[in-house]
Amino acid sequence: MSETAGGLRIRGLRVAFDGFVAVDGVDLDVAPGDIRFLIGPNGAGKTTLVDAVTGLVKATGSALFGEQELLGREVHRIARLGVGRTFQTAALFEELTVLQNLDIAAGAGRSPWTMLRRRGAVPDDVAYALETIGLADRRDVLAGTLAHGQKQWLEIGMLLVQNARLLLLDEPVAGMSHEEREATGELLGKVAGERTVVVIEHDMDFLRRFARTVTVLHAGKVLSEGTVAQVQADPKVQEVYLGHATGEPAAQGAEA
Amino acid sequence: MMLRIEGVFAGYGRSTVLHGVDVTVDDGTVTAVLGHNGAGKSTLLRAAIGLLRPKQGMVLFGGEDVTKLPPHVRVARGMAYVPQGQQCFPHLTTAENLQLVADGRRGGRQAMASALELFPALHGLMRRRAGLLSGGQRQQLAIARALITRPKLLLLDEPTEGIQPNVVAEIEQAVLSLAGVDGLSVLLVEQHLGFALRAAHRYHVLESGRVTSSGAGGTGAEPAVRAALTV
Amino acid sequence: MTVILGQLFTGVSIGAVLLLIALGLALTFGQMNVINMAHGEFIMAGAYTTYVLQQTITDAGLSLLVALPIAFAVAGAMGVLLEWALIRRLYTRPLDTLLVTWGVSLMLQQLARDIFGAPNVQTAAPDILTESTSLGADLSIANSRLFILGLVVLAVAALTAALKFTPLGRRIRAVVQNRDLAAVSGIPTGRVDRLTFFIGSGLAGVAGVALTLLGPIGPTMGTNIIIDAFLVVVVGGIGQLKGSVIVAFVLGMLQAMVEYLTTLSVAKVIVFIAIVAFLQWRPQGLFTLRTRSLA
Amino acid sequence: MKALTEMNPRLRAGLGFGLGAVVLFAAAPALLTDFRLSLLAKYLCFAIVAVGIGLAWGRGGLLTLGQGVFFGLGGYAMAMHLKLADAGEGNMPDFMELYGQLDELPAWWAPFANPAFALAATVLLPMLVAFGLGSLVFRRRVRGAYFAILSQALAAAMVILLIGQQGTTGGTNGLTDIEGFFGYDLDDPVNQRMVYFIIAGVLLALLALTRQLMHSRYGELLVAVRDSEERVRFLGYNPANVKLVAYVVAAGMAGLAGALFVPAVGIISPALIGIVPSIEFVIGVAVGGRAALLGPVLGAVAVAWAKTALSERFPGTWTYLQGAMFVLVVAFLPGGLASLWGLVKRRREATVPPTPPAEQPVLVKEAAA
Amino acid sequence: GSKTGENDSAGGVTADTSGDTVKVGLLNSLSGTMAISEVTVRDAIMLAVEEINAAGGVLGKKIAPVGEDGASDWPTFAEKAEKLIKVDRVAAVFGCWTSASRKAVKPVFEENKALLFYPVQYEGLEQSPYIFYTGATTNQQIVPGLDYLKAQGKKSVYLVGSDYVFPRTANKIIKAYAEANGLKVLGEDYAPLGSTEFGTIVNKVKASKAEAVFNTLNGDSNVAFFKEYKSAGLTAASMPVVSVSIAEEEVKSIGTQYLAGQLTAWNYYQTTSGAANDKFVKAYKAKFGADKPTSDPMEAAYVSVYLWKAMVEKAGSFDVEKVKGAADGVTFEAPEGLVTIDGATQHIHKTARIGKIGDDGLITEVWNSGGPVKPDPYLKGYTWATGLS
Ligand SMILES: Nc1ncnc2c1ncn2[C@@H]1O[C@H](COP(=O)(O)OP(=O)(O)OP(=O)(O)O)[C@@H](O)[C@H]1O
Ligand SMILES: Nc1ncnc2c1ncn2[C@@H]1O[C@H](COP(=O)(O)OP(=O)(O)OP(=O)(O)O)[C@@H](O)[C@H]1O
Ligand SMILES: NC(N)=O
Ligand SMILES: [Mg+2]
Ligand SMILES: [Mg+2]
Repeated sequence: MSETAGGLRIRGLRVAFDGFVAVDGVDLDVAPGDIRFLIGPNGAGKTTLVDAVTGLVKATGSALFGEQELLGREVHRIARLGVGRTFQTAALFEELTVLQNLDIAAGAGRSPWTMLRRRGAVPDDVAYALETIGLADRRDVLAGTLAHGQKQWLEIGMLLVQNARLLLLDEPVAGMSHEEREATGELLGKVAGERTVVVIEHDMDFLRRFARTVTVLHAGKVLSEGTVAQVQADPKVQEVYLGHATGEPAAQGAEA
Repeated sequence: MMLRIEGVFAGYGRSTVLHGVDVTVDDGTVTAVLGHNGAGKSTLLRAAIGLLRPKQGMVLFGGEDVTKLPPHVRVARGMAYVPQGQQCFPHLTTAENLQLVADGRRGGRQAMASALELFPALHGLMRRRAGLLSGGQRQQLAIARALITRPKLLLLDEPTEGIQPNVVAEIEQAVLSLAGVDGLSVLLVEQHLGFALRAAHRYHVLESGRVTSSGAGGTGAEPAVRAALTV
Repeated sequence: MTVILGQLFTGVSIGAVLLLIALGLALTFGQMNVINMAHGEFIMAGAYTTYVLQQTITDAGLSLLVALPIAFAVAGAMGVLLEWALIRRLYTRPLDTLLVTWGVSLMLQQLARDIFGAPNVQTAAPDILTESTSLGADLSIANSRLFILGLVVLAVAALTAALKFTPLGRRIRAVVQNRDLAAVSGIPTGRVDRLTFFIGSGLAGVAGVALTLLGPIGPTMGTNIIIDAFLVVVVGGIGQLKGSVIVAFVLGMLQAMVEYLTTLSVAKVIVFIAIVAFLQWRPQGLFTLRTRSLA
Repeated sequence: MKALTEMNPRLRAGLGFGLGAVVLFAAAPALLTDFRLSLLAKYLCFAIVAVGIGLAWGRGGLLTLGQGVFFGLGGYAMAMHLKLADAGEGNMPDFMELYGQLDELPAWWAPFANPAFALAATVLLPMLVAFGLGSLVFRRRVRGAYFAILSQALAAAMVILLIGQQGTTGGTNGLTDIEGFFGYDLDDPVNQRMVYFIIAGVLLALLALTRQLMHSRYGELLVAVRDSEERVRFLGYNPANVKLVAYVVAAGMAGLAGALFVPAVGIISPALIGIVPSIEFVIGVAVGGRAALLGPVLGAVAVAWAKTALSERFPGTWTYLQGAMFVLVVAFLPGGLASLWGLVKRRREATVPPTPPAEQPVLVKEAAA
Repeated sequence: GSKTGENDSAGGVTADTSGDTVKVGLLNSLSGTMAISEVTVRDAIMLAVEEINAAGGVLGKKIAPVGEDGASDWPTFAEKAEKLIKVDRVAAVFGCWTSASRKAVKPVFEENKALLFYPVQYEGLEQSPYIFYTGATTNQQIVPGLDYLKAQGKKSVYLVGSDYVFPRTANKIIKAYAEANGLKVLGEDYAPLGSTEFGTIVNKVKASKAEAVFNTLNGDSNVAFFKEYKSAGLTAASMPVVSVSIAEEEVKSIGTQYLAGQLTAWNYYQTTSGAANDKFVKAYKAKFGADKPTSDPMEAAYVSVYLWKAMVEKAGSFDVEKVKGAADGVTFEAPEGLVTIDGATQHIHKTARIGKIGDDGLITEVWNSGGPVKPDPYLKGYTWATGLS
């Protein structure tokens, strides 16, 4: 595995379900090391776009990660190319402990021989991730018994140890408190650079703090793209997404 | 007193999550429950609706002890609940998800129509199966479903999670107006302090299953709440 | 040519029997995820109901007609009892229902043996149902088979309508898909479970009445065909009534055709291979409902 | 006892194996008559099957209702060799001449005359079949109830196939009247004991192997696949392969068990590999405790022993008791007999003044099937 | 049981006859698919045991029956046989129905030098030194059945049977017979034991236009077969069926509306005349109910207990070898008529009978062999049968 971050280059991506077109010819370039935020109304096609890139749904067009075409490959092969994702509703191994969840995430490349032996010490990257996500003291607790927010943290932790170089995060801070969002955002800042990060989020406050570039999706198409300021000022974006609330933009504004 | 939770201990299996929680919701008011991840907020709502039997303590609804009643009876009496995590009946269509609740209810059809008014985005999705909706669409469906029962008390667990900003604003408006006009009482769990405090008449901060501070709502309460949350 | 037509009808009628047995499973297994191995013994209960009724109502035709609703009620009641005593504790671990109901089925077989004796019992069929309708030269089809075909068509129509268009149908489906959410949506989940199980088991009772026209009535009559019926539901797509309908007839037809060319054993093995091959193509059965969840 | 629970797990496991060895190799042969010891040998064969099911089902969530097939493959492979050896060089087994009217040995029988081939086949043949079926089925994501019903149908199909080929497989009779075991006369009680010791030894060895697998990283991954197959895929694993390993290992164990069953009991027949025995294997595992290492062994022996004991004492009504046992244990004791120990311990703890509950370890959620 | 006693297997286990009773084993399926037939056999054995005890027992000892359930599972039969021999140390075992179960227990009896009395008609081609066969072998049932068809002028048959050793072997014999006797076999089909779907097989039978059907189906399958047969418009007049495994009990459960006029081949019917049978039928109905019919396997089982008693008394000992030694020529005035043990084959001389099923469900004899037929399990006396064994 080379350690250089690749960029993501999507061309003409199209996903249709029984006649309903959820993603309708999207072109998207994310530069290596960028933190790209993907926003847009509910049902705009954001999650579907990530699903397509990670092999969960069939799509046409092209999605290149570095030199590699992702479309048409099996899910686990895409993951092995260094593409990691989280889910809008947490998906963990509920009957395994926090530590075991992380250890598994770290291990897709392990040799059969290693697999057949028991884990000795806690691997360094796992220990580091445990600290980072603040679950070090709960490492032997079953993941199924974590609170909603804690599960999201664990998912991010799994991406870290998975050594993914393209991170696709679907609403990673949903359900988190303000402080935890801050911490998560800072974490994202740290891991970007050697990794490319795409974040789907509705929390505009969070977006303002941590986005480098923003793409707005609407009805399966790219509606707008640019810096945070450019996008926020775009009347089309205000129309379909932000709302015309004068002053602070709706709920999230209060926390700024 | 719409809802009164008294000295409730509750948890899962052998572990106890709530340690003697007292929370009340007055008629026609909004009470917010705030707290960190894992504090036990969702557990509290599950105990209130009856998905979780308290190990100790009581739940009173409209002055009556409902602690031992199953959830559907509590719903029949006027409670409604929107769980966390955009839950739906995945293989039923959007319309069926709503119709299910309207079935056999007097004025069900009309209640369905007025709940839909709040979420116009759902109109175009009525024939799609709910399991195929986007996260935000599902969340809107979940709130609409709860409103169809025309509840006296609404238990909302992070209702704005995953919803686009302009719709969040609408939900906020709706909660405020329903509480104001229709006399609906609301127990609201919310991470967005702004929304929560603007809507709430009272708030409680929950920490490790215990109420550590309470007070009157309103944006003015924010510094006190922040202080309570960071300790 | 007449042979081929005869075999076609044999295929259809094998399919009808399969479907009649699978119909109850389509509810209890297809909708509720309960792998009820005692379903065969509910069929047996329906058959014995017919037998018991004939002790008092000696007119074969009348007793058969009376047996249909009564067997429905008897088997349904047994189902409700099973649901109430055991199954409701097992909704969180559906595969365990298979093991528990297996134990129940052993006990019910022994019970039948103790009540009615180990040997098979006999019921009389009305003469018209033991005869056949001639369709020209050498082709004739059994009236009993036609009767069962009619019964199946009726049952399927009624069940489809009930599931698709009535509040009860919505409730049944909702409870399986998300039990907690159903409860907090005001649905009495326990009652819906029991009612669903009542109908599903009751259909087994009806199948039992029909089977008295075709085969033995004895303590082990339920065990032979039950696996085939589960296969029908699985291959049709769990939760998909129309899938079960199509698959029952296709499997019946395949069985009849292959058996004609080879032997019963070879036909069964070939049908099995066809099923594995089919699931390669459609792993979740003929009709599937996808969701976006990862579960 | 408290000390035991706090002991280093490896030491505890070592002690456990020591204890098991003493029971199987010293206590049982000393206390039991030859007849009862031969029954125990049979139960231990079932226990070997159960260890594999514990891995595939208890850990991997693969409810395999067709283990009889693999048991049968191993059993037939062994029995074919022993029948050929009994018949002697160049002769055909008795039943073939009688019912098959064959003039010469069918080609697919011939290699089993070679002891090395036959021995290897007892394990490799079931593994191969499991590999073939598993690759097809797991890759296409057939799982849960689908897999359970399909594996059950496999058992039914295999039985029909065997029964239909009476001339070459012995049909419903199966292969009976096996007299020798690699030159040892099976009528001799001393040799029967030897067979028992071999079976007990194999069981202990497989338990050690399985324990290693369960505690390895692979073991954790297997549980992960059981919980959320799709999620594992997104981490870069192919869950089909993970399941396949458990399925193939379980098949190998069942094959070995079938092979050892033949000298222990002297017969292999379709009645031993169909739907009923296959379900009984699984029920044994459920009764003992599917997720624990020793649960399946205890359960398999307990269920088989109960069947013998109950049917001897109550020949007319024993099926009630057997059915009731299945129902009660599976419905009301989901962790199986192995969880009784935990329940007792908990009860005792409950009488101790409660420590602040927040600090208590969170209880393991019931193993979902 | 004591350990030394149980372990003494090399020279065979000696029966425990130390007390004032002698134990015998009853090995039948009380559960599973075969219970349907085997329970009636157990009842008949119990009747004989009670009668013998009431009359003073055997050699002054009362018979104490020990029952075990074979559970329709052949390996279980083997386990239970071993238990009866080694733990209970019974003097003889009565039971088994299917040939498969007999094949499973055969080595157990041979290894332990213990006695089994097997009461069901079977396919022949077998002779174990430790088994007495009290049901018909092929030349006492199947061959007479074929002779009868031939005498009726039938030129072609269709063979339908259950898929196991008895029907397959029987059909092999039938085909050999047919070839030598100008009878055409137009088809041969098997259904697994317990199978109840006969649509296709009946279609094939019908399409073959055979003049008769020879039916070796066992158990439940018969019910489904005959219901289908009638539905297809086939009758005893147009295409008669000769069955060798349906007796009065099965007739009762299939229903006379499906069976009237069809033929069976047996050695005994409830209607067989004679004082011995009147007494047997009366005793049986008194004990088990007036609606319970007696049948050939039940009668053979009942007879086997009396034959064993006679052998023991002739030998003056329960010792297996002595009992065997005394067997030849032992006779019994059985319900089916006089039976005699043939010591060489350990089968018995039996009268062959063809019966027709009446509207009342009873079977009436339409032909008999005129006297007991000497058992010939390997069909050595038939030239067409050379090469079969
Ligand atoms: N399998 C499917 N079949 C049919 N329609 C689907 C399917 N999957 C998604 N859709 C539809 O595609 C559209 C896009 O969904 P998607 O989940 O990508 O939205 P999103 O942008 O992630 O929204 P949110 O912000 O609410 O999560 C939605 O209207 C959804 O209902
Ligand atoms: N099903 C469960 N089984 C066992 N423990 C659970 C279960 N659900 C929650 N818990 C535990 O209960 C505690 C409180 O969880 P709860 O979901 O009530 O928190 P919360 O305050 O709603 O958090 P969040 O803001 O993340 O939603 C957590 O520590 C969690 O680990
Ligand atoms: N011998 C028989 N009928 O199996
Ligand atoms: Mg989304
Ligand atoms: Mg929560």
